[in-house]
Amino acid sequence: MTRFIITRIIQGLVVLLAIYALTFVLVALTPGSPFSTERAIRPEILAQIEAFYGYDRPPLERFWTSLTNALQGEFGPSAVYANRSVTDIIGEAFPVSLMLGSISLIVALGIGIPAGIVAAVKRNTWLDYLPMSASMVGICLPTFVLGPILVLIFGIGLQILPVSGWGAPEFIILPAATLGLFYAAYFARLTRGGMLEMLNQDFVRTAQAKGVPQTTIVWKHCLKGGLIPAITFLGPALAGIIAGSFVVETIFQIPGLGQWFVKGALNRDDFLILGLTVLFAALIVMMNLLVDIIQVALNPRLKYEK
Amino acid sequence: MTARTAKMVEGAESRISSQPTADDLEKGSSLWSDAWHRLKRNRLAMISLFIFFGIVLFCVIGPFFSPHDAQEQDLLKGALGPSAQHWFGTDTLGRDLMVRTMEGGRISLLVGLVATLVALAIGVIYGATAGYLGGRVDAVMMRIVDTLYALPFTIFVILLMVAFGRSLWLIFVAIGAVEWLSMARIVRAGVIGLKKQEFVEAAVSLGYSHSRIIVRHLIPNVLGPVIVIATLTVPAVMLLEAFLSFLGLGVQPPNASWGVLINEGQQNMDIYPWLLILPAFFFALTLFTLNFLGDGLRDALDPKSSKD
Amino acid sequence: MALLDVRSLTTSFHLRSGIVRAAQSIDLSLERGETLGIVGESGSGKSVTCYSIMGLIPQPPGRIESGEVHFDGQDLLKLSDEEMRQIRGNKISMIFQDPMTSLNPYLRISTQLTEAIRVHGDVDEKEALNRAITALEEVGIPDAPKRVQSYPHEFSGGMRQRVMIAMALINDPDLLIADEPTTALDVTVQARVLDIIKDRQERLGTAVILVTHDLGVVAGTCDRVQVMYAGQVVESGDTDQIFYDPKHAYTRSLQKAIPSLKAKDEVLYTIAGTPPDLSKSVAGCAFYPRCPFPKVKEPEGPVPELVELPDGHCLRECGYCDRSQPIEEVLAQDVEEDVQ
Amino acid sequence: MNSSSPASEDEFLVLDAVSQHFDLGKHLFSRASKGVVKAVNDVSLSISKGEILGIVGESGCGKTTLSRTIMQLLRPTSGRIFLEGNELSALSDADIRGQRINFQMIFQDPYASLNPRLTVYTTLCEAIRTRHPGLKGEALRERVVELMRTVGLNPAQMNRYPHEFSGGQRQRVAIARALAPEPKLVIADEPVSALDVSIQSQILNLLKRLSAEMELTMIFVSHDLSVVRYIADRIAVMYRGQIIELGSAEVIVDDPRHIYTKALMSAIPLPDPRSERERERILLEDEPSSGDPETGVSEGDILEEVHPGHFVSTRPFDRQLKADRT
Repeated sequence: MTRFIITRIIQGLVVLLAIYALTFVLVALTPGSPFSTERAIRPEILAQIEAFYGYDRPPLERFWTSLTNALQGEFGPSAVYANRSVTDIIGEAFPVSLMLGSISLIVALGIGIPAGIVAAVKRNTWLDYLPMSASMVGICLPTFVLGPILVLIFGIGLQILPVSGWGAPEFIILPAATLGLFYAAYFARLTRGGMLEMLNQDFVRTAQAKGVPQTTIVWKHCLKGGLIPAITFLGPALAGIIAGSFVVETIFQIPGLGQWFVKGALNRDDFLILGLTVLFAALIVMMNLLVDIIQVALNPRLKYEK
Repeated sequence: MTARTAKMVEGAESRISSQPTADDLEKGSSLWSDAWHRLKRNRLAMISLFIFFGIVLFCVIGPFFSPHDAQEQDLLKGALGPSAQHWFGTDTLGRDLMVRTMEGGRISLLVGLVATLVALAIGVIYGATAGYLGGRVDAVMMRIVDTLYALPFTIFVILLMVAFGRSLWLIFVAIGAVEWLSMARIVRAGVIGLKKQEFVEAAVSLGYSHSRIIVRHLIPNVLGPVIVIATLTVPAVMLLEAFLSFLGLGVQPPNASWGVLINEGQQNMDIYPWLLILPAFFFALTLFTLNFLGDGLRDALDPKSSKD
Repeated sequence: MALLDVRSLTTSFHLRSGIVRAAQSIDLSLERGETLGIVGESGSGKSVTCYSIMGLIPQPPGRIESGEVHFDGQDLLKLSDEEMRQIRGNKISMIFQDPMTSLNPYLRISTQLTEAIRVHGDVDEKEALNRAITALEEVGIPDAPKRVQSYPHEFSGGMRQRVMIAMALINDPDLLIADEPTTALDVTVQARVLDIIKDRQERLGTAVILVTHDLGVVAGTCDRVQVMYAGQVVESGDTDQIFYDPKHAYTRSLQKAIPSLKAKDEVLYTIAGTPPDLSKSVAGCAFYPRCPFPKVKEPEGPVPELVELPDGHCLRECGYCDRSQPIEEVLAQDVEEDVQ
Repeated sequence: MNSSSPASEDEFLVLDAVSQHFDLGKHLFSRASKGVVKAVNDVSLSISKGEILGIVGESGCGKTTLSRTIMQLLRPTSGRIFLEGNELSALSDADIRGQRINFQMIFQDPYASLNPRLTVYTTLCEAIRTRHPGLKGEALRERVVELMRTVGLNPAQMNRYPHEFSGGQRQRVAIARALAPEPKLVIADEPVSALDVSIQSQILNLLKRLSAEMELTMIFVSHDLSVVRYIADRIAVMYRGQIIELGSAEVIVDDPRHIYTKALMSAIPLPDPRSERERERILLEDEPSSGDPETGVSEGDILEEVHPGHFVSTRPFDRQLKADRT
């Protein structure tokens, strides 16, 4: 088990390194430099600026410098927002995004998993049809559709929640709902599928034959196995919530990492893109590691093999 | 019907159509025609199929019958609500929203179709190779897929769009290159399952060539799940395209996709809500019908795997 | 009074493709300590009968249409779900065909065994565990105090079936229903498992219903036998009656159609055709289309009642064929005859 | 002691010290081998033309692996296989393909052994053309009709798909497909164990009749000794990848010599209550449960001929007689 975790951590680090390199290459391949797009600047000044940011060195050397800096937590200056280092920006915006992301994930799990369990246990009743129809609607309403609609209803129509901004608790409700509900729909469907598969297993019949009450069958016999599909989806869900935050932070004007990433991408802010990509990738890799560990812990058969 | 009930009535079920009836040559019913019959009985899936075709016709043929042009601007008529002349109203530049929704739909559907085909081609070839060769090759190939699965792909698509410019072709390829992963997994699982089936071994024992085994015995049997996953990939692809376009990283003006329209609509939704609601409605409806159709196809093509 | 007395139990499955009448008007009775064998092919309704008694028919699509199941003076079909739950695993237990899937792979054997005790009695964890260990020892699992903490996948198929038996008998039930308990096992393992069931039964005085398709298993273990075909009981009697004096055309044909180690003559007879489709109603006699005896008249009307002969032998006596000839003379010896 | 190999070179089918070992791979870190499963270990046999050889054994004894090895679906790890003097094990994969029409297999599961997307007619046509590539039109059709009649199927149903048939009928289709290339050797791997008892006898009699009429040589693999005894001329008993006893069907059943064969025999339930009550059971100790896959029956001298044609393994047997009750 420890060996398994160590192997996975090493694998994760290799993946992160690869992502860093790939992002670096993609950014370097982009024609021009971050500074050429703006107003006409005299060539010698441009060269000065480029030298300041290290753009006159050979690519391999630049990669090495940026990598060693990154390992020390220093992602370099923002090329577009002068006087701000990428690390500053992350330090400022990350708590905002972390708050939004974790509340969204809690919304997704807190609604999706119970709904999926209920739907599976009460299969073919209205307690199944209702949440499943809702989740089908949810899957067809991605963040950039759901967000504006929620704003239209609660912000502009009913005027009970703020349309945009950040700071007080009421600001977080609409964005977190926008981000979370879409994934709640996914978790509900996955949980229902997983639980149904468990409930159809022969060992459930054995438990019934023993006289075990239905609630115990659900909680004790089926939950562990039934949650596996949902847990496996945690990694992709986190990746999705990060991507979704780009949209949600734009819609609701939230000063989080997502907005910075979009600005960076649109303005070719190389260091910012690189830093944020690596941060996002690290979060996802960590989540996948956690998922792997939970899976092994839940399934005695895997535990036995590892 | 649950798996357990199936087991209990198994003898009876399998015999239902087994009684010899007439002496003259009987017509068999293939699994495909059986699946089609099952699909026809699924009301939700059939309604979805009709609505989807309706939307496709609306978008593809619609613009030819409209008196308006998607690019034709008239600032004086900027952002009028739905009227007899402009059924969907006009946008802030005075363009007819109905034609724009149709043409946006063309692009969204085109992206959905082409990127799915790209994903299908990569996924089927990759998955079939891994599954058919098996052993170490398979282990390595699937490890790669697992690793890729764990990557923040949307971010890479964004980076690709930034690095190589925002052309429609790049959207096809970039999205296709992301969405092939689940396809590859499903095809591989299908091929491996089939390889263990005795009828494939029987084909080997009869000395059939590799190509014959692949073409006649493997592909037709793995086609069902591939059709299902392809149907479900189309909405996923459309979602990703709309997402990019919404962020301004996808389809570029003067072209529009539903994602672009939703973005434009959302900017002025407090004043001109129809600009958001109408394109969003068509977009969501399309995803809806495709998802229901995919579920229906899964139940029809593989009745045993159906979840309820 | 009999421990179990089932009267005209009818169970069907309402499927989209039609109503499958899986068990039709089943009668059976069982005394304390007795072993009853239910023999039949797949789809004959033998498992459905047991699941109906246990109240484990998934409803829908299953439905118990009519009948009574008197167990120890109560009609089980009239009990509430909660009352039925208290009987299951306590008064009536069941073991299943596939030991590989019947145990929960996510839970330790100890959890699964102690659970069986604790849902039916106020027993503390420690005592329950001790009883679980004893139960494992009684079915011959070596090193039980240690093995009780294992997960099911650490046991072989035969060992898992022993665990299932231990679990089923842990509350000392009055009735054990064993649904094809050895079908998935190798013959040498099967012999051991059957021995264990017999041994436990003798010591605890449990009545057993043994469901199987294997006439050999029945011959060695059962006091009485009930033969089922197409959802109906066609014949029942004590084991010697069924084996040495079979009366129904199906029982007689079946015995000639199974190869035996002891049979010296080299002839294996065949029963033409396939069992009927249970979603179609049958007139007269379900076995009629395959019956090897000369047909006397067309079957019509309801299926004849099961009639008890003076010696306790029960039979669904029909007059559609002439059964005066010995079975050997009428049975097909070759396959071609069943084609047209 | 008359010790000789039961294989002789001039027979129809000869297995000479055939083994099939599966490597379990290596550990990730230590690179140490996880072990080798000796599914078939050093099996020598010969079968004469027109004979039916039964192979019995319990699950995991290697009987299915052996039949797949003879079929060249798995190439043997070591040893040689001759069919009519032609060394199959030495042929390249491509050459084997040309030879496959001479040996065919009937599989266990009639629900999985037919391609669900092809009609019976298409399935049989494909198989017939392996022997007669030029055959088409009416002649091909006639051959299909003939084959279907031979196995007791109604030719009017040739355009049906497998799922429209019952299990027994499907097994008949599978038999017809195996016969279509006019093979000399047919290997039937548990062909009746997935079928209901009343259908089993139909298929057993069909196979027996076909082998007599067509002078087929057949290897009949089953876990059920009663079934094998009914159909086979000779029986080989397999245990842990090796043949431990070989002889005529009567001799194996009536006068088994190996302790394992005796135990196997005594465990088979007889459909006869009186003899069931009287018989004594030979019980063996349980197999070592979590055994190292490498421990098979230990190597040693092979088979000893106790009577003409009756061979018994002389290798030490690793399971003890169970002491307690009979």
